[in-house]
Amino acid sequence: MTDETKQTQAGEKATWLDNPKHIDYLVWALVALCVLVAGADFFYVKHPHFDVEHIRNFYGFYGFACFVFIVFAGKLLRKLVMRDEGYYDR
Amino acid sequence: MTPHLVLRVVTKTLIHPIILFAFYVQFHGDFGPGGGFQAGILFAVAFILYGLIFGLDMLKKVISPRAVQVLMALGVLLYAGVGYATLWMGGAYLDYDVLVPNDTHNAGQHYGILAVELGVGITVAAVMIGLFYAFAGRNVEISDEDW
Amino acid sequence: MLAQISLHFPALQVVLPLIASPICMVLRRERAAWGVALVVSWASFLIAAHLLIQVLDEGVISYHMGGWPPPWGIEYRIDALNAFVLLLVSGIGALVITYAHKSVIAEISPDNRCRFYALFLLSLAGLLGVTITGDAFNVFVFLEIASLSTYVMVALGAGHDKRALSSSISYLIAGTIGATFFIIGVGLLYMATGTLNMMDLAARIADLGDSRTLRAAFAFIVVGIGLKLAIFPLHLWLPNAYTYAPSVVTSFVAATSTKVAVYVLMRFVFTVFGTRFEFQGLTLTYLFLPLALLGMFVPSIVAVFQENAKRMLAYSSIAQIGYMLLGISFATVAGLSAATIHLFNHGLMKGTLFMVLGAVAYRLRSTDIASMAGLASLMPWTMAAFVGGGLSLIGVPLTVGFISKWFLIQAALESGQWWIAALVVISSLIAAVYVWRVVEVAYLQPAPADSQATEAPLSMLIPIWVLVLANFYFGIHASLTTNMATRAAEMLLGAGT
Amino acid sequence: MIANVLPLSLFPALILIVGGMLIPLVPQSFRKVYMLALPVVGLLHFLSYPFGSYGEISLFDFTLSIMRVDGLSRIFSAIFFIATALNIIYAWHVRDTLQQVTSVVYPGTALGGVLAGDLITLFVFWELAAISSVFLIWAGRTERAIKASVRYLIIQVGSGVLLLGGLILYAHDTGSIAFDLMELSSFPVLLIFLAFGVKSAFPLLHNWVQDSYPESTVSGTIVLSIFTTKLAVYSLARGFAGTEQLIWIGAIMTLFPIFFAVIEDNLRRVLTYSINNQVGFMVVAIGIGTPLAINGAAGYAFCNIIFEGLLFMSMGAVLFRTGTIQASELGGIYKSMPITAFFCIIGALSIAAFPLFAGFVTKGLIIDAVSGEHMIWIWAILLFASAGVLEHAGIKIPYFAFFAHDSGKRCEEAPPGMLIAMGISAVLCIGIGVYPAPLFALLPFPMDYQPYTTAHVITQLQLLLFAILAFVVLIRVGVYPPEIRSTNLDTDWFYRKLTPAGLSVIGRGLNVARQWISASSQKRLDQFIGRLYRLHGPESTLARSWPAGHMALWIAILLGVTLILNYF
Repeated sequence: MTDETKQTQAGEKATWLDNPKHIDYLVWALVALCVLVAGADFFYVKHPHFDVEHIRNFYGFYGFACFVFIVFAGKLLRKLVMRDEGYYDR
Repeated sequence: MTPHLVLRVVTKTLIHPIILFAFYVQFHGDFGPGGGFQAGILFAVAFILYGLIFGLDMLKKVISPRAVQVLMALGVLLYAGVGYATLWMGGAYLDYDVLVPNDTHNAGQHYGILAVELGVGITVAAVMIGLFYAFAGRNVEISDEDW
Repeated sequence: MLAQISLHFPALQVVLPLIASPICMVLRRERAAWGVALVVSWASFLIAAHLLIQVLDEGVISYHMGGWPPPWGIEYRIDALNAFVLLLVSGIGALVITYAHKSVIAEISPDNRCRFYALFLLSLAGLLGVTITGDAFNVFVFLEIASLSTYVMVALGAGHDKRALSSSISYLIAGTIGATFFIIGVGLLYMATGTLNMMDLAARIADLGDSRTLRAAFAFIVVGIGLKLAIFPLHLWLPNAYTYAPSVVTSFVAATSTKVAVYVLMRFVFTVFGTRFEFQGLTLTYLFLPLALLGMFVPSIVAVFQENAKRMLAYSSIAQIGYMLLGISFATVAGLSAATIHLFNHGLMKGTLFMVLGAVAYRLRSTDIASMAGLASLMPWTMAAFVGGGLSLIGVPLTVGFISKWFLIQAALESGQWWIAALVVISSLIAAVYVWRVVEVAYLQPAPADSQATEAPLSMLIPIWVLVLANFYFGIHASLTTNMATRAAEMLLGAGT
Repeated sequence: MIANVLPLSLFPALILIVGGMLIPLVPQSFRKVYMLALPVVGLLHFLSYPFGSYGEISLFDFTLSIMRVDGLSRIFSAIFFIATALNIIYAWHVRDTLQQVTSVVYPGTALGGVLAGDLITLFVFWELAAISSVFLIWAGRTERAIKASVRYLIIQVGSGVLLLGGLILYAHDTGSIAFDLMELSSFPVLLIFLAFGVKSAFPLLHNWVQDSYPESTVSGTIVLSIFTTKLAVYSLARGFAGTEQLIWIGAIMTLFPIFFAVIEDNLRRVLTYSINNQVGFMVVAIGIGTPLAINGAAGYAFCNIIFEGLLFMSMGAVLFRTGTIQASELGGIYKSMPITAFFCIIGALSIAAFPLFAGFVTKGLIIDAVSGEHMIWIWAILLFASAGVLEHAGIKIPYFAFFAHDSGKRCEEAPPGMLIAMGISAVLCIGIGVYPAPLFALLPFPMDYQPYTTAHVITQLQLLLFAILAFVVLIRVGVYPPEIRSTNLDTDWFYRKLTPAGLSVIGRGLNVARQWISASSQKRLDQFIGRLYRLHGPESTLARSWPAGHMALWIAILLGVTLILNYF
């Protein structure tokens, strides 16, 4: 996603986000935030409804897994149901 | 001048008794057989006979189509008028008794029926003559393509 | 004084238009004749409204003609059912005559115009007379007065289209056969019972019980009236008569005359022949029901394919008769209420639609569907009224059509025949198809560039919209009509006891 | 009777319906102000009603209650008014009378449905909403839009027919037309349930949403996205709260759109899948049916209308300025439309339920209601679906439209009307997220609920941040599927392809079969109509003018039949 920023039109001022390095900063900031919220699990008392919630950072792992699953399932689904754009007009 | 002399003479002599008979039937209607309807027909017969023999134009001189139309209406008005009169005088519609109140011989009934029958007679006669006009005087308005 | 006169309203209801008719005949000025007709029609309407209120308050009104008590004299007998029909007939008459003036000038030749108003009033008097009278022979007389004047009114359409003449003749032949059958039936009744007063007949028939004479009388009367109300295979006179008659005549006749015939049918089948169903049962189940169902579908489909909007609505009317007959054939309170409600409601919707077509004919000189292209942009109010009436005809909620369908479906469910309920729904969908055809042409097609049509004159638009609003008003405040109808139905079914 | 008419004439929904119909009479220069006044006056007027039933009309043996104000109908009505006003502001630049009228009348009809106190009134507005909304799709004025509008109308009216059938049978069985809690155990109630199901887009009945909504205009789609499904949600909450089947139906509803949304290229269509998914959450809550859950459903519907609307608005603005809404053609738009991008992100954060945004405080109600009932599978599904929402609505929408690779497209910022509407929505999203007390006060049932507990905030952040992390990883690794213009088959295939084509003949190639069958079914249909025409057309036996003799014959036959019936 970063290598295409060169497309920026001539004469236009590059924005902060056009710099790939800045994107990397954002990614590291996200990682840091993740570590922070995962670590927070050690510092408060839970009152869970379900046993699985006792696992440290259960929500984090579950969110990550779900997301990956959705994307891969989507790729599979695309093989099944994708037709070209004018499919219904034929 | 015109042919059918016999027919014309016979017709002229017949018309009077026909009309007289019509009057008899008309005014005897409240007691004996007869009444406005039959009398009206008889009345009209006299005119129609005249029209048949002497021609439509002559008949129109005797009684104009417009007059026929007015008579048609007049008869009905007479009939309905009697009804209104009885209403006005405090009875039910066509309650003839109120026409001559307090009469032991039901005179009201006689007058009422006479008036009403007269209305019927006039209308029936006028309608019959009107029908005769309508058929005999009919111009062919419908072109062949319309059929 | 007014109280005094109001005692005689039952007589005046009929006699007022009857006496005004010859007055119109005598008048030479067409405008004056219209004025007389206008005043008299509205007066009739007011009288009918007064009678209805009186019946609701005080129960059955019995008026003795000439002061002779029944069964010797002629009795005018007004109960919940016929007071309701009187109101419909006189109301439609008043609105149609208000609307008529311009349409008559456009469609009827000058020397016939005064005559038209005379005939119109005569026909009104006849229809009101049929409805109000409690005497079986009197029904015949008034039926003939109404029919004869209608034949001539249909023939007046010849000024515009000569086919009106042949339609009129064919209507005359059919109507006369129907009337003859009817009078044969009444004759047979008289032979068996020696009376002509309906209540008296009912009492004596109940005493006599079953007999072949009565059965024959029943058959003749039912078939005779069936022709007048255009039950499905006996409808052949109707499409031509409605199509070629002047618009005003069609609007009036379509909204009233078959309705009055339906009333007479109900009156004879239930009041006169009683509710023990010695005679009616088989006829209702094996004749009326199948004919009603056929009538709901075949003419509807025919209507879909018609090229002329007036003719299309004529076929639609036959289909609507099917609904009423269906209600009657159940012979339950629900069924008869449904028939009575639809009788009233259909008068409203068909009155609206035919009057709209009259306005269209006034501007376009044609009622061909094709000629109505783009008319919505040229005559927006007129076509909006058509849509309103059309929605009602289809049976969309908030319109009277919905109330009718609802009651019919309830009646069908109540008699345990859910498939009939389904058929009612399906047949209304066919109505949607033919209404849509007109709407599509008027709204979605472009108007021809050279079209000169403009909005209909106000004198036509106002009565049309009064009816459109009535379609919605009685669709929302349905209790007004439904209470009446239910009362009438209970009265019909309880009369024999 | 006067007493009946009076409240009817002041009925709040009629302010929108009648007021909307009068729009064409108002000159364009005053029109916007007039339009905006309608929902504002309507809302103020509505709020003046105390709880109770109004406008009782007796119809047949039943008493209709045109308007019922209670906690449940109040919150839905309030948000309907607010949404109507927002849409009017958003569409400030539109001068198309058709759209102006329908974007006021249609919300009015939906509002009428929400306020309906009985099934007949509900049905009336149900159909009116179907009919009035179709004009919005029509307003797209493309051939596709007109075709889609017909399909939409068939389905919507079909739902109405189900409702009508159900209510007639129901009234017949029970003698009641009350629109209250129903027991899903008899056929009539099942019909009503299905009618609600079609309109709230139950799984397999859902596809009309994707089929029709994106075909409307820029502002039309937004109006559409709000009212129809929410009216259905309200109806379910009113009639079927606590119906267990709904829990699973809702769970499935939250799941399946996720996968379709991932691969969909048209971003407005992605949002239509998101509607299904969001309604799924509400349906689950209704299925649970406890006061907490119903509060969750109503509150979530309230907020969803705002943030889903905000997302639709931002996508509408992009479509309006760039002329496309395909993810594959967009990207880098933030440079041209920074404010729109900002509002879109707020909408995205809200729908993903980040703390401090509207989604968080209300979705928490639903999740808590589920875990309170100890339904672990439903709970897991809803969490999964939350990750899914984040994927398609929270990330995909803003990322592919405004960021991703720069498409090189440059355009103006959205017009002021759109910006103001989006701005107000964004403020509401944050406002409710930060200070939810007023919304909670508006909920149907009183409750004591604290959305901002440590556990709530931490777990939610864990879920969302790690999901975002997954997204970043997948993008960096290059596994994330690229956006491709395509048509993705959904259940609409069944009625758009399979039904027209007829059943395929085994052994033939699908395509050959399709052509052969569609040709022959066309022929058969033509034949059928031809036969009807021969029998019923103007020159046919049934429609010809017959001489009077035939009539006489028929009379004779009928008399014969009647006599025979009578004599035997």
